Amino acid sequence: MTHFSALSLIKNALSGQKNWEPQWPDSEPKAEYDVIIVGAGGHGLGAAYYLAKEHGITNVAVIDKGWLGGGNTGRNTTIIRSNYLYDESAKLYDHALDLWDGLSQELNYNVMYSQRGVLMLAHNVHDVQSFQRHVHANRLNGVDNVWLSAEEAKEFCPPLDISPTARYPVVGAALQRRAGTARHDAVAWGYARGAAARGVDIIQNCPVTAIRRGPDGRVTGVETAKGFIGAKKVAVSAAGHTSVVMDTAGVRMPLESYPLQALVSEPIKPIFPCVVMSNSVHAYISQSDKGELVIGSGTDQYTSYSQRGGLPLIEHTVAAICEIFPIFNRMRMLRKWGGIVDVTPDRSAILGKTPVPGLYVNCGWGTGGFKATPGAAHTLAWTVAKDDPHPANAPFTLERFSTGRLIDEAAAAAVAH
Amino acid sequence: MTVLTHAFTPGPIVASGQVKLTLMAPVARFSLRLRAANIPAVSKAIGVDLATTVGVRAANGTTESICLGPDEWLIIAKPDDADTVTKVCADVYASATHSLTEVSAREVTVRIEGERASELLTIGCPRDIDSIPVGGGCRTVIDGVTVVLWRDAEQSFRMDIWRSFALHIIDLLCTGCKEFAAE
Amino acid sequence: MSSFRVSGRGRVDHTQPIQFTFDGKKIKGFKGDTIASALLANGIHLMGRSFKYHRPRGAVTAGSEEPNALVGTRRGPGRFEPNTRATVQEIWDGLQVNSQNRYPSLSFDIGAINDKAYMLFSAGFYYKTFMWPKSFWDKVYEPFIRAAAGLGVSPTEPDPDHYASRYLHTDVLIIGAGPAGLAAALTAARAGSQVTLVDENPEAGGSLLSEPSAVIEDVPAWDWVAKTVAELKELGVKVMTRTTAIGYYHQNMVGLCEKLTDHLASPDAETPRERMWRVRAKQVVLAQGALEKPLVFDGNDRPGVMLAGSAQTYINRYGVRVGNKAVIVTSHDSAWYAAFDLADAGTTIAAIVDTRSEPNADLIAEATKRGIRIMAGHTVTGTEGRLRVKSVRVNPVTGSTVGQAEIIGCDCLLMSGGWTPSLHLFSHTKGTLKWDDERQTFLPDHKAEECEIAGAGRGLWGIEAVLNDGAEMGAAVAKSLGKKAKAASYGVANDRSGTGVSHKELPTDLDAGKARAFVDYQNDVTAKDLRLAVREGMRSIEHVKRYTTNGMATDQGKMSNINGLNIASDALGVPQPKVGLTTFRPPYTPTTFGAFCGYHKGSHFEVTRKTPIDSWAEENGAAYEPVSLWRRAWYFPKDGEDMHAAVSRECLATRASVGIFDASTLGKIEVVGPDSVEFMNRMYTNPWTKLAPGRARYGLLLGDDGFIRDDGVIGRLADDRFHVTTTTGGAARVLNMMEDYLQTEWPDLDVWLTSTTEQWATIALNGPNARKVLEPFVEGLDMSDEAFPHMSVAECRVGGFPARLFRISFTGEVGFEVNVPAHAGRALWEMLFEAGKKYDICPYGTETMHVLRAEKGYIIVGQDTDGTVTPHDAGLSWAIGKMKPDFVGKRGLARPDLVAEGRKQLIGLLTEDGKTKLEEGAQIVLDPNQPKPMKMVGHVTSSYHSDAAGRPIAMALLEDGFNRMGETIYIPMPDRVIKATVTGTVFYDPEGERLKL
Amino acid sequence: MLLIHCPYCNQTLPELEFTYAGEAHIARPADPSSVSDEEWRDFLFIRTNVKGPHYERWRHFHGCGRYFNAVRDTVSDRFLITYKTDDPRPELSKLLEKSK
Repeated sequence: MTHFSALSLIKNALSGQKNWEPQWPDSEPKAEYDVIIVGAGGHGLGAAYYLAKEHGITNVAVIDKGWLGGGNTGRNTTIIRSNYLYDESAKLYDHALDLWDGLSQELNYNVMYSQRGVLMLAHNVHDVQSFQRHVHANRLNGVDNVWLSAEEAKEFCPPLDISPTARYPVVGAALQRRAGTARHDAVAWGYARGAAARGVDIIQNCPVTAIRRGPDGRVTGVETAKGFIGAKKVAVSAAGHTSVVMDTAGVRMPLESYPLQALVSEPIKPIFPCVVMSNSVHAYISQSDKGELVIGSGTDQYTSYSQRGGLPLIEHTVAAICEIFPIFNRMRMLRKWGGIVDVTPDRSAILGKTPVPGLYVNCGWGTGGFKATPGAAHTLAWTVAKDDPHPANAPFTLERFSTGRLIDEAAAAAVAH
Repeated sequence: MTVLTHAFTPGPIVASGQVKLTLMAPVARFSLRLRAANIPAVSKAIGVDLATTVGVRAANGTTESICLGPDEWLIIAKPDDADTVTKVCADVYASATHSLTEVSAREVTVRIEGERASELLTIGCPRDIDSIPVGGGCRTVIDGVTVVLWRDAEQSFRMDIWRSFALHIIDLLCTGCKEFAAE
Repeated sequence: MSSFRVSGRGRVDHTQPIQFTFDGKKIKGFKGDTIASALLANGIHLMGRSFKYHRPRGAVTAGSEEPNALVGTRRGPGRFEPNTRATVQEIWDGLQVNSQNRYPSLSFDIGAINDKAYMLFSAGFYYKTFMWPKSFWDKVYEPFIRAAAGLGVSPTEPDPDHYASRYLHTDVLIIGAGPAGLAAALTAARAGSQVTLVDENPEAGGSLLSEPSAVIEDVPAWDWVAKTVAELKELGVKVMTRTTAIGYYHQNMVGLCEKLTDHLASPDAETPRERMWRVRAKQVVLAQGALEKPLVFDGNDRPGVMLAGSAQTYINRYGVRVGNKAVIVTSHDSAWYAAFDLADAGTTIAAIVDTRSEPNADLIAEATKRGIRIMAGHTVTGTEGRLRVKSVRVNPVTGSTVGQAEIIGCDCLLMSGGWTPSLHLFSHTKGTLKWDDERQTFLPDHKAEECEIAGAGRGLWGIEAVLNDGAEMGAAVAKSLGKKAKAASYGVANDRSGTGVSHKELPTDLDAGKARAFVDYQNDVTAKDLRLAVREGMRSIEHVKRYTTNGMATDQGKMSNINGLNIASDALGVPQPKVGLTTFRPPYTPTTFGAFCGYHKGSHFEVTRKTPIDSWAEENGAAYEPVSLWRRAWYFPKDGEDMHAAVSRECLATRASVGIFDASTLGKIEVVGPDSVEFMNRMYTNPWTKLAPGRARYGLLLGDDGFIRDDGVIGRLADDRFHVTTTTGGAARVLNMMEDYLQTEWPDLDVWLTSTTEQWATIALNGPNARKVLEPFVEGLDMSDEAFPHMSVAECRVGGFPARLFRISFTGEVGFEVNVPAHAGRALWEMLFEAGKKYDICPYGTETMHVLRAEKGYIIVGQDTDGTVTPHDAGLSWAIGKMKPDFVGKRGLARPDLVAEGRKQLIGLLTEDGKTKLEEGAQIVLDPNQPKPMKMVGHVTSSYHSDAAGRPIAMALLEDGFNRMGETIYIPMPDRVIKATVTGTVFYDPEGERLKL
Repeated sequence: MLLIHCPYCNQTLPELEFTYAGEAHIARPADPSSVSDEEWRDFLFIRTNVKGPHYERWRHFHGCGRYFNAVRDTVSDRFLITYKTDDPRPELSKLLEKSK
């Protein structure tokens, strides 16, 4: 693997850029692996990377039905934060945040993690109560999150309209300064490059059609478009398609897949210094390094794998952004796109073992998957390697849906973006 | 243009050559719910043949009905006749069970008429207005708000709007009138 | 005017001069000009700077696909927008135009230093560096990168314009009013279909506007367009210009954005700037034509290098010659015609360079007739010129050998790499494309919607072919609507049909590694970048695109995608379809946010619901708080009072005498029918069978997971009629849930539900004198304690209005809630207020209501519960009908975690110092000295200063709270730790003495 | 924005009049007390989340107010059929046959 550095850039520039190597090879499957990971998004590739790096398990394949990083990894609004309410969530997301910090150096790949701060706007008394609860819980959990008055919020984010006559006036905000954004594609590519360098096979354009189990019920491998591939362990990390894949192993999931839309404006010079989220009006916004305003919308009302999404929701989202930032009304939308998010009943992920020996699952991240990437990847690798969960993902079991021990971020009035 | 308030005083709201909006006088209004088997008995009691097709209206004098759902009708009567409607329904309740609930004050009604009345509705109604026949009606949505729309003539509609949403919707319709006038 | 304007030529109005400014300089044009055509008429090609290298750029197109000529446009205060395409924006007197992404000026831009270091800034360079030292990313590198990127600047003021929207239902929607669209519209309309025809341009005609010499059915093309549009209007076709079809959504819903005022010097104030149309069409015809491809060669981006078809448009539509001396470089016949039109208008054509060795003989004859030098089998390998192209380097090509270069002087270079069908909207539908090897392009394959593609979109070329195809498709959609339709057959004279070949980057005799051959102009992506991406392992076009940003500029790849694909395919050594095509995403062209917002701006962003009594509160100076969509009176401050003072006064007055409160927002549901009691038994936790008519009861609603969803007082009016109240925010949700169970699970029950929330205005009177105020107005009811005890309901008359009167209390005082028809709400309120004056009646708002209920330990669902709280947790086990076989939530309540010991339970908290008011949301710990992360055992849900208790009070959810009565717990705040004692939740009148009359 | 046929109104109408109501044919156990925690979990939470024809419920919220059932292909979002709540569950093979 070529080490990336300013020096290597200059050297290659002088030689006409002809000497760069592929960042990862496009592998053909072997007959058998120690671990197969289904889904080559940031989570799956990252898990492979950590399996190789931290657990010495390198006979690993990551298999995807399409191109690596082509699912939600490449379709989200790149927000990273950990100011969740429940201890379980805060712990897992903060574990991720710790890994984000330094990920560029770890991977020798600039993922452009930008700690621009995430501001969550409160518009009414109920929001204040709920966000104050976050702020207090985060503080005692060691997660940075502070309460700002409307004026302080405006100072932090000057385009914000804090006039009290607004339909949704800003009455305060919770700010996590460590939070921010990263370059989504780079995360997938960086992990892919790192994993491949440690011997992991990345097999693209190879749909997994079934998980196979032996007579003892244990996983034996996967059927794919390129034939059967044996595996001692299989981890499914297929986001919106998890239900479909898990069903082939006879595991039915508490998941529903919804279309989620996002959009960007035309690029403009720097105007927006942070990330702003408003749960009350269902919109969030930041500005990318390229200068586009990156705007996230809610999910459409019906389950779907079509990645199309409707116009009314986009209209509402844009109206919500312009309600909070009236100066953007004359900006133009450049493009909007859809992803498929897998949502659990309590809006928290499922990450751990399954009733099938040797089968692991990582899913249900809803709209929050990107920010969790290194944390999910790291704890999934741990869980697979040790056949036992990491403390950070231990509460995120499948069993909680029978016992009722939910981690209900949704019910706690924080839409888990 | 009249500035309408939550007092909802009946009278003209806006009138242009193209569309006229008028807040109508209050009526007695009932939500009537019953199963198919009891339609004849209740129809007989109130003197209006309740239609069994959604969107179809029937009237007898000043008492009107519109079928809003498979077991749901809206009954409109003169305010003075409200007690009568209640009584005749109560009288057949034992043999023809149903639910009659007065909702006279729940909604206000706006008359929308003029050569571009149906076009005005398209600023907020996703439903194809042309699909509503003259003499028919429907419960539908305008700008996210449920309303009952009565088409009385090609270019004359009544719209029943829940009170707390009414000013919002009427204001939207007024905006549309201004757009028309500016064309 | 300038020598570049050809007098009498084009469709601009030469009699109507218009003046605007470009970077402060006055520029003259004509009505009908775009910014670009007017600038070109003045000999100005330099219009912008590129994104990364800040290279000087001019208009490369004459349409909405323009990647280079992006400018800021302004119409006075608040009316500024960046990145406007100069090739689209029409000029009007007073329009202010500014160039972008340059400092200090367009002709001298410091940012162009990047261009010198271009070898460093190869594709993906930023992934490989800027990592050391770590802290520099946020503070140094990223701000630098951001400042360099971004094109124009943001608006800084709120937009004073307004926007509109409409729904439109039509039989046939035809997108594109060029020859195919016009013919389709005519055919479908003549067959009796209701047709809507839209075009993004200011007028219909499409490519015909650039082809004035064509003759259709013996009528000159422009006359044919006029005649056809007139007939369409006659037939009732809705013809919409300046209207862009931005997106093609499910089941033939197409979004259109109509621009109404951007071309006007003084628009009417009531006219919206733009209008979004959501069109539902039974059939759609996509007649969007084709887009010309640039050729990819070193220096193909200098100002003066332009698409040949666009140059043809400038001369024919705008009467503007784009230069005095042109070189043409082409791989397609179409560019020859542009050369002929320009030559005929007086521009010297220095050479036609055709990459093909044997171009069409007729074209050669035509060129020869005009004395134009023909260089067949040649290529272009470079250009020179700093702010404008001044020469072209041309070489012969034999096989793969590039011969000796020749430098040809010029002031413009017109190129054509052939044409790409415009299938963006088709792509939105998820219709599939198939690669056409002969035409070297993707064509529509499987359709996912009820639509037809007509004309150049299907790869057809030439006016006659396109007209006839349009007519065929018009007939096809009419037939599918059940109409009898016949496609006319058109004959076209002076047609300009032709063919061409497709290229990756053009061959060169120079070092390809140093060539600046641009594929994506705006994003400065070169052929070399694409090849580098492939070399680094990017194997799908999606990866190549993301790694290089090819196709991600504001033209959304209209200029670059197909060239990018050809080059990537060559680099990978696999055919184009195997590399894939990136998905086109809505909107078709960048679309104003305001148009998406439509009417939903300011107070109309969302409805604000107001009660019938709201106007009284407003007149009496209420402060408001939003509660779901409602605004509710929060408190009624008297002169100089803050919230704390006002609430304290309101609480004291209510407990001392009487307070009046508007409770109209409470949800109300009428439950009627013989099975209503059975229904209530199944929905609510409480037992209802034994509740007598005339009595009321607190009802608790769970989800089937066992957690609290809603609550409210429920009165039984008759054996088969209940008046159910819900929380304000829960009204719609509860009714929906009830309907769901009723219709889906228990359709056999004879019971019906009606929302009566807005039928009734609800006035609550509370306090020891409440009855005295109310009683004089009540007719037909004995209000004595015996006849009408606490938790009673009766139908009677109050103040002359029919009423439903409840004797209930959410304050712990004697309380009544009077429901009267909504229109009577304010009148009755005023009567009661007037009559109450002798008892110092006090109007109070939601804050006082919250304090008074908290003093009594009554919960607010959503504040003291959060979707994870069971009745037992909330201390409401008494509200569960334990003998009932089932109710919603009963089974959920029996799940292991819900019956576990030590759950969080609702308790009271008193701060130890008796003075400190806890913060709502504050977290509770047992050991304040533990390190972080701390073990938290609960949080404060409600906290108020209580005058009745003479101290602050609070409620909290606390682990194992019921077993911790009297224990001390700790609330660590940022600056200190607060100690508090666990108590019950009733802080005032625990025996309920005050409820008695 | 979808077009949805309401089987009670017998009209095909814009999605904005409707609300989605989750997977269809998940009956609430007749005697909830007798089912296991796992069975209750299945009723509450487990969903097929199928990629393809999906049996689901909608409510004509702003119209007749009725809940009804539908089969919609979650890949194309196209409805194969909508039917009344008390109609039997239509057989998929027949629907697919018909839609061809």
